Amino acid sequence: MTDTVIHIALALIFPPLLLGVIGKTKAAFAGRAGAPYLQPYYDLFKLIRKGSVFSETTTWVFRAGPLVTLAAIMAAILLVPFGRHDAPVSFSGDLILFAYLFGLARFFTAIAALDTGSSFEGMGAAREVTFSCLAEPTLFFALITLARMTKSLTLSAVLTQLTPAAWLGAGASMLLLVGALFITLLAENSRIPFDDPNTHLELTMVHEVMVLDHSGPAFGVILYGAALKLFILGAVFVNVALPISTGNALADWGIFIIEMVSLAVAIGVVESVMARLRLLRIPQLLVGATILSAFAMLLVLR
Amino acid sequence: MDLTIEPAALLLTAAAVLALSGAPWLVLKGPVSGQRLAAFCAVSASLLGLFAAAAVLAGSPQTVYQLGWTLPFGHALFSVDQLSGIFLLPLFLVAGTASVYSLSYWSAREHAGARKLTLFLGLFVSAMVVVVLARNGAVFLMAWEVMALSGYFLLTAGQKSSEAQRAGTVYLIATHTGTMALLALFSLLRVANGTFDFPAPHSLSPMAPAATAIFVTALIGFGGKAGLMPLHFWLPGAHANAPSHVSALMSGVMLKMGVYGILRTVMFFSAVPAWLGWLLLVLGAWSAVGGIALAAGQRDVKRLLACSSIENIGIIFVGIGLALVGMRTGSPVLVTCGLGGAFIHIINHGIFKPLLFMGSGAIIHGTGTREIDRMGGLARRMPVTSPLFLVGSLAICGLPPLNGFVGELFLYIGAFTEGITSPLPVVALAAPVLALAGGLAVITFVKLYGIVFLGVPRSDEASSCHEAGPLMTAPMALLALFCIVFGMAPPLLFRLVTPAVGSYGGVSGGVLEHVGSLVPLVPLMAANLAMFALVLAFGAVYLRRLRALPVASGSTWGCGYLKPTPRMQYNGTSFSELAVNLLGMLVSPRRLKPAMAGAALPRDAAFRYAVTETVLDRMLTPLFRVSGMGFSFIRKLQHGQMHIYVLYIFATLFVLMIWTH
Amino acid sequence: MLTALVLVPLIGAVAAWFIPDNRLRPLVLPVVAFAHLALTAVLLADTPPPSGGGWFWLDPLGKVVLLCISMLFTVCSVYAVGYLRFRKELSNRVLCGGLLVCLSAMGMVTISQHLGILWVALETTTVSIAPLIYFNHNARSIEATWKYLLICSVGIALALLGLLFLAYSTYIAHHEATLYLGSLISYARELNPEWLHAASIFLLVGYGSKMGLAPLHTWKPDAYGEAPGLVGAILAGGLVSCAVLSILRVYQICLASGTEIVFFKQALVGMGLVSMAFAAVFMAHQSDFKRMLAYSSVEHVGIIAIGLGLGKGALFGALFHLLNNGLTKGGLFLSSGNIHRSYGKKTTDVVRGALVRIPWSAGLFLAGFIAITGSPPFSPFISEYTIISNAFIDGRYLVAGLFLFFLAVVFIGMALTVLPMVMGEPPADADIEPNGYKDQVLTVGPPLFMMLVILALGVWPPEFLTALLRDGAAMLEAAP
Amino acid sequence: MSPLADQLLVLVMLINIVMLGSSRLFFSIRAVAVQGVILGILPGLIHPFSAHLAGITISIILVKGFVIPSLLNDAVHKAHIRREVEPFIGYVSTLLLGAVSTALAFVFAEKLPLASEHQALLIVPASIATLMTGFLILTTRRKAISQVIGYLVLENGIFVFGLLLTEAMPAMVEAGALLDLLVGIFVMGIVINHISREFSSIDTSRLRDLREEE
Repeated sequence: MTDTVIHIALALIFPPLLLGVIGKTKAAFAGRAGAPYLQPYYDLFKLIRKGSVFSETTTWVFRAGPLVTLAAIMAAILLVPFGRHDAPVSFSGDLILFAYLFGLARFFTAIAALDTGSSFEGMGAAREVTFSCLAEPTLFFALITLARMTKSLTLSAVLTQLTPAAWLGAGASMLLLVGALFITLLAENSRIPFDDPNTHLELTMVHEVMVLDHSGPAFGVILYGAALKLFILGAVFVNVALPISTGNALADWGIFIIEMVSLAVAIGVVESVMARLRLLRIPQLLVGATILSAFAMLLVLR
Repeated sequence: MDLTIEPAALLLTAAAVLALSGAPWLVLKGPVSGQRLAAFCAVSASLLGLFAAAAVLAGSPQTVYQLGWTLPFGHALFSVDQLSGIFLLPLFLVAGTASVYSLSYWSAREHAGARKLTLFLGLFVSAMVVVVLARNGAVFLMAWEVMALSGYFLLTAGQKSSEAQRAGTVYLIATHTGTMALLALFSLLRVANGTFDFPAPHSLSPMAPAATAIFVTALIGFGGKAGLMPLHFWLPGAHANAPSHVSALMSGVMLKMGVYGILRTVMFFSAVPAWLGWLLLVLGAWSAVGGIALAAGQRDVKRLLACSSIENIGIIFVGIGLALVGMRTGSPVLVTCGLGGAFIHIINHGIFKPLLFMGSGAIIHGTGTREIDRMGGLARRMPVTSPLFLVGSLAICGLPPLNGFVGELFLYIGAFTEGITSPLPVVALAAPVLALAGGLAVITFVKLYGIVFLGVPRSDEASSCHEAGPLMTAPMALLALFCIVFGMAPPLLFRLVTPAVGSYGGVSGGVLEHVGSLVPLVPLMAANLAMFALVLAFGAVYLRRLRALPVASGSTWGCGYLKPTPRMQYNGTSFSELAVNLLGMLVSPRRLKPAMAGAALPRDAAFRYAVTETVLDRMLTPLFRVSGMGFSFIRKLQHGQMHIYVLYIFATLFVLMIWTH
Repeated sequence: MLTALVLVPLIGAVAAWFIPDNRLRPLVLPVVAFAHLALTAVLLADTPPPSGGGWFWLDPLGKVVLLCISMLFTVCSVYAVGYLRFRKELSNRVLCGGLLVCLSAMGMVTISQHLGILWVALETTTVSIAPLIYFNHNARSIEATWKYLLICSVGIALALLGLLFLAYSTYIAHHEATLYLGSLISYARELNPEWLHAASIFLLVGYGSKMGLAPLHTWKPDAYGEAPGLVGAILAGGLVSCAVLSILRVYQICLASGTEIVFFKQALVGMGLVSMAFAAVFMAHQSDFKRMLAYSSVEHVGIIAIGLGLGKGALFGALFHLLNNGLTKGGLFLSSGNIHRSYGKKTTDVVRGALVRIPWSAGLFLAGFIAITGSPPFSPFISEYTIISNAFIDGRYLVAGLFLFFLAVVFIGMALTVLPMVMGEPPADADIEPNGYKDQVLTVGPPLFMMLVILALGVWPPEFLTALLRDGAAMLEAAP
Repeated sequence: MSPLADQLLVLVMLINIVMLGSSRLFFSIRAVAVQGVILGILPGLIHPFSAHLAGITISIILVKGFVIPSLLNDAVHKAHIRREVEPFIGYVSTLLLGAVSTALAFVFAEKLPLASEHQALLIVPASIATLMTGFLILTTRRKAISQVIGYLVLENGIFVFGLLLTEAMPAMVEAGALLDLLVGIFVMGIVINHISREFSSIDTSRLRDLREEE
């Protein structure tokens, strides 16, 4: 019970902080003071209280988009285990539902973007759906591999039953898997090298350009949803990458939070040291990730 | 309900009523009355049929009916089992809705050919009913051919455009060539069985010499009808050019007849060879990815939907392939998941694809064009059709909380369990393939819905379009309702197919229970409801915020550009261009470059971007051309010189003499 | 009774010859035809005993052919009345006379049990049809007539030589030489094999050229293409059936001989397949729809030959197909005649969208196309499928495979010609020189009736017919 | 009796050769007529006398010797044409072919299983040779008339064979055969007239409109 409460509370409150951490890290690299850690929260509260501007071309789809997206992501939250604690909701086959919930979210973000009739947002939507379509097989290869490792069909089991032993046992395939997952993580959350969240040239954007026209609370919802998504996928990643578990529940929560923060730092580092890829290179990288995960699967099967 | 009802009898009655539904109009003078009457007959027959089919699935007795006939092909046997029931459900659902839809979409006032169309529509549907009921090769063939031919007339009746005619010809040739394979198939079955009557289930041995030939001919004949790659070449043209409610029937039901045929053929055998399962799996996967890739690149609403039918057929065959492999390797779970997924998807695709085709019909009816890139902003002008179409699009992408997801879920679970348990789970590779297809489906249908309904109109047709009448929207609404209900309450679907899976796959109740526990149907229902509640809650909150806060409205942010025009929007072609290029090897896209004609100032030129239908454009058409040349060489024999003709006679004499000495 | 079958049409012919009025003369045709039909019905009901010293008798094989001929001719005669109204410019004396003489000769073929008489009757049909092909009196028709006449005469001459061989083989066997079918069958085992073999070859080639088996079919497209639709119908339905009957007689003898039949069947299957192949090749890209029908006729005699060659169960199919082919071809030729009338051309570059211009005829033509390509629910499907399935049962997979393959190719070729003709956009009326043709009861009714019969036979063949066909098949099944 | 019959048969074969060599139509027609007359006489020499036989002899002589030739003559007159110019195959080669085929006929006839009483006679070789000649004429000549003549020679060959069993064929069959032949030739004559009217020639190599294009 307590775990559930912690789980949900953590999932709802913690995510924006990751963005703050990433920002700080990048600032540090740039030798700037940077915005405070809690800046994302300020932004959100600001947006919630701001008025909205709607383009005449838009319909109810534009307004519904962010909400459905958020709902889908929140549903996903309930399925993912944090730390070594089972997810509040967990049933056989939930990992497929998990994957498809993001599909739903994507669908609505994309049509909301198209609703504005702006060429840029259409462009963004096209890129978003195409790239994540390429990321899809990677995710499933990874899921099968993990499922086979843990002999289970529930996300909780798959992600919590991994132990450091897995690293000793099937180190190579774990390595490939983690690599593939990290790439997917960056791609899905449109971070550098796939997309630059705070560039100002719309032509180069992917995710950001889709939400150009959203404003006020709706925009807040979108930012919040993006943070949640980063958090969830991050959680999946760290559960696979660092399957460390002390028997103690609270300690595990602590470890988890530390892991997440360090992940955020890692992302920040990557964003500071790497440049954004050329648009045409992105598919190649994604396909590469797919191949990695496929190899991982083969190694496990062997 | 009365437990002593005879479903077969009811179904035969329904078939008869449907067959005759169009007839009265041939004599009735009035432009409307006949069509109304036909629709009424169709709807009542459909209700009857649905009732009967439900009774069958509920496990009511399977009596065998024998009609007396004088043909030398054994006995005219009819019966219905749960396998038939699975196919009858969507059949009658679509038949009823389509006939109502046609009242307004193809009304006698606007279309001269309406009489013919109505007549053949009735024949078409009832022929399909008979196909499913037939238990004798000859009866099956006759019904099959009637179905194929009336399909051709539905496709071409009252359509003068050469494109439609070409599509019709390709369709007719394809289906008739397939029928040749079926003639062989049923002859072989007779050789194996001794009579034209269908063999008893699992009575034939796969080791029999003819068995392989039987499977191959079945694959050619039925696979071609189902639109399984690479025999799909007739499909896009046919579905795109038929009247929309006909496309709905063709895609939603007729394709499934091919699936039915293969399932039925397999059922005759005590076991299936390993290669068949694998082959179906591979072909299914190929069709799934290839079909949706083809769809992604289309510029014509109905062509796009047609190609996505190939994808869905592919998904169904992946399920069947899984099941057959499962039967071979003796893993009942795989069998159940495969069959369950296939059956559920058969029903689902029979609901949302007709919904989409009828939607496209409404669009065409409203705008008068089929080109995606000429549309836009229809959501404002078609407030009813637009959400219904959205439901269909979500369902066909297999996204929760709609019914499309349920079938795919079964397939995933099957692949995953295999991936966990079996020593060498090649089958598990189906999962990533399905995932890829799903991703492409999202691209395709975001494009379709987004470009057609959202944004600003790209042409006068689009801006001057009008909403369809209630007679068209009501059937769509019904289908959409089914999508939502089945999506929200997945256990319902599983309950529908369970008996069929059990009887067909020979799976014990225990295994069914087990799979029921493996596949998260109840949790899914919960999750769907939860999500629904969340959306409602957010909606409420958001609306309150909006009321509380100032809301302005302006033009779309053009990134500093102040005079955006509709033509500056991303259009369908540009939306899918990125993906289509990535899938170049599947669809070999062609750039039709603008010709820079003219003097110093080139005149305005058009840039087109089209995908190739490889089989038809790159293989068959050239083949025909070459064979035509070869023939014309032989035709010189008929040169008109009579003395040489006399020489032929003596040559023949001579040859016959030589032949025997 | 039997003699009436021959005499009635002859009397009609004489009458037609002496009726001066061009408008009244055609009426003789239906009168005689219906009398003939009635006579046929009676003869089928209760068959009179052999007459003329056993030379004339109506056995089941004869009955099948007679039925086909009589029905076909009746329908054509009604059509002729309507058709000749549009051809007032030409005298139809020769046409009517020729048709009736031909009818009487065909009747003779069906009842004669003496191969000599059979030969004479067959030659008579050949000669009597020749002037009819020339009905249109233009260069093309004269050419067609000439080719038809000479090639068929050569063929029939070879057949005569074959008959002489046959007679000589009996002579060698120290019986008095005879051509009486009954005694030939009873002596068959003692006949000298070499001469019998030679005879069977010559008869096959001779009658085969009349029947139109490839490569002896060369006259067919020309004659069918240039003759009026109605004559084409008689040629394709009637004369072909008579030729097939003659072949069947030879078949009986070979069967009785026990040894010869093996070769004869092989030869039939071989030539049948060759015919189908020829037809398939020549139907592709065929721009002249009457010639296309001619090749389709080649295809179908091929099918019949294959059916006969396969023997056993396929025989039923072959005999049934004889009937179906006759009737369906009748419907096709009559409706194609209407289309030809209405457009004044018979090439597909002009003939397009007929369904708009003359809905009934075009619809019938389309239905005929569907029927002749062996699609249910029309009766050709029944016969063809019987043949195919029996080919499989006998393990003749290669034959069956080729058969199906050729069927498919033929369908493709025919579809590519017929569908644009019937469907699609009609040409502007400016492209067609005006002519008075309109669909009317007398020109559309007959083919319509024909198609209805085909449909009925395909769904519910009457008991007596199937019984008749079975008896016929039994005669070809095993040596007595 | 048989020696005379044999000499006549040799004569028949000579006529074949002559016909292959001649280009003048009238000459060929007369030759055919002579051949017909001989065919009429032959049965009388081979078989014992009978009414039936007499009937046949007379009718054959009438039809083949007089009626048909006169028909052909009329046709030739109407068509204003005297000789067969440039046949598809030259006269010399046709002659050679004719000689070869005659020789072959003798060889072939040796092989055939004949009834003992027929072994000696030349009937079979003669008939085969005549048959071949008719065929050669049919396939090498251009003019319609020549083709009819070829057809006649063919028929003659068959009749020669018929000599083996004249009593086998009942009178009415023979009569019917003759009648058909007569009518056939008659119709052909008419057709030839029409041809010469339509094409202002009876050169059948002009009859090439009816064929498959390309």
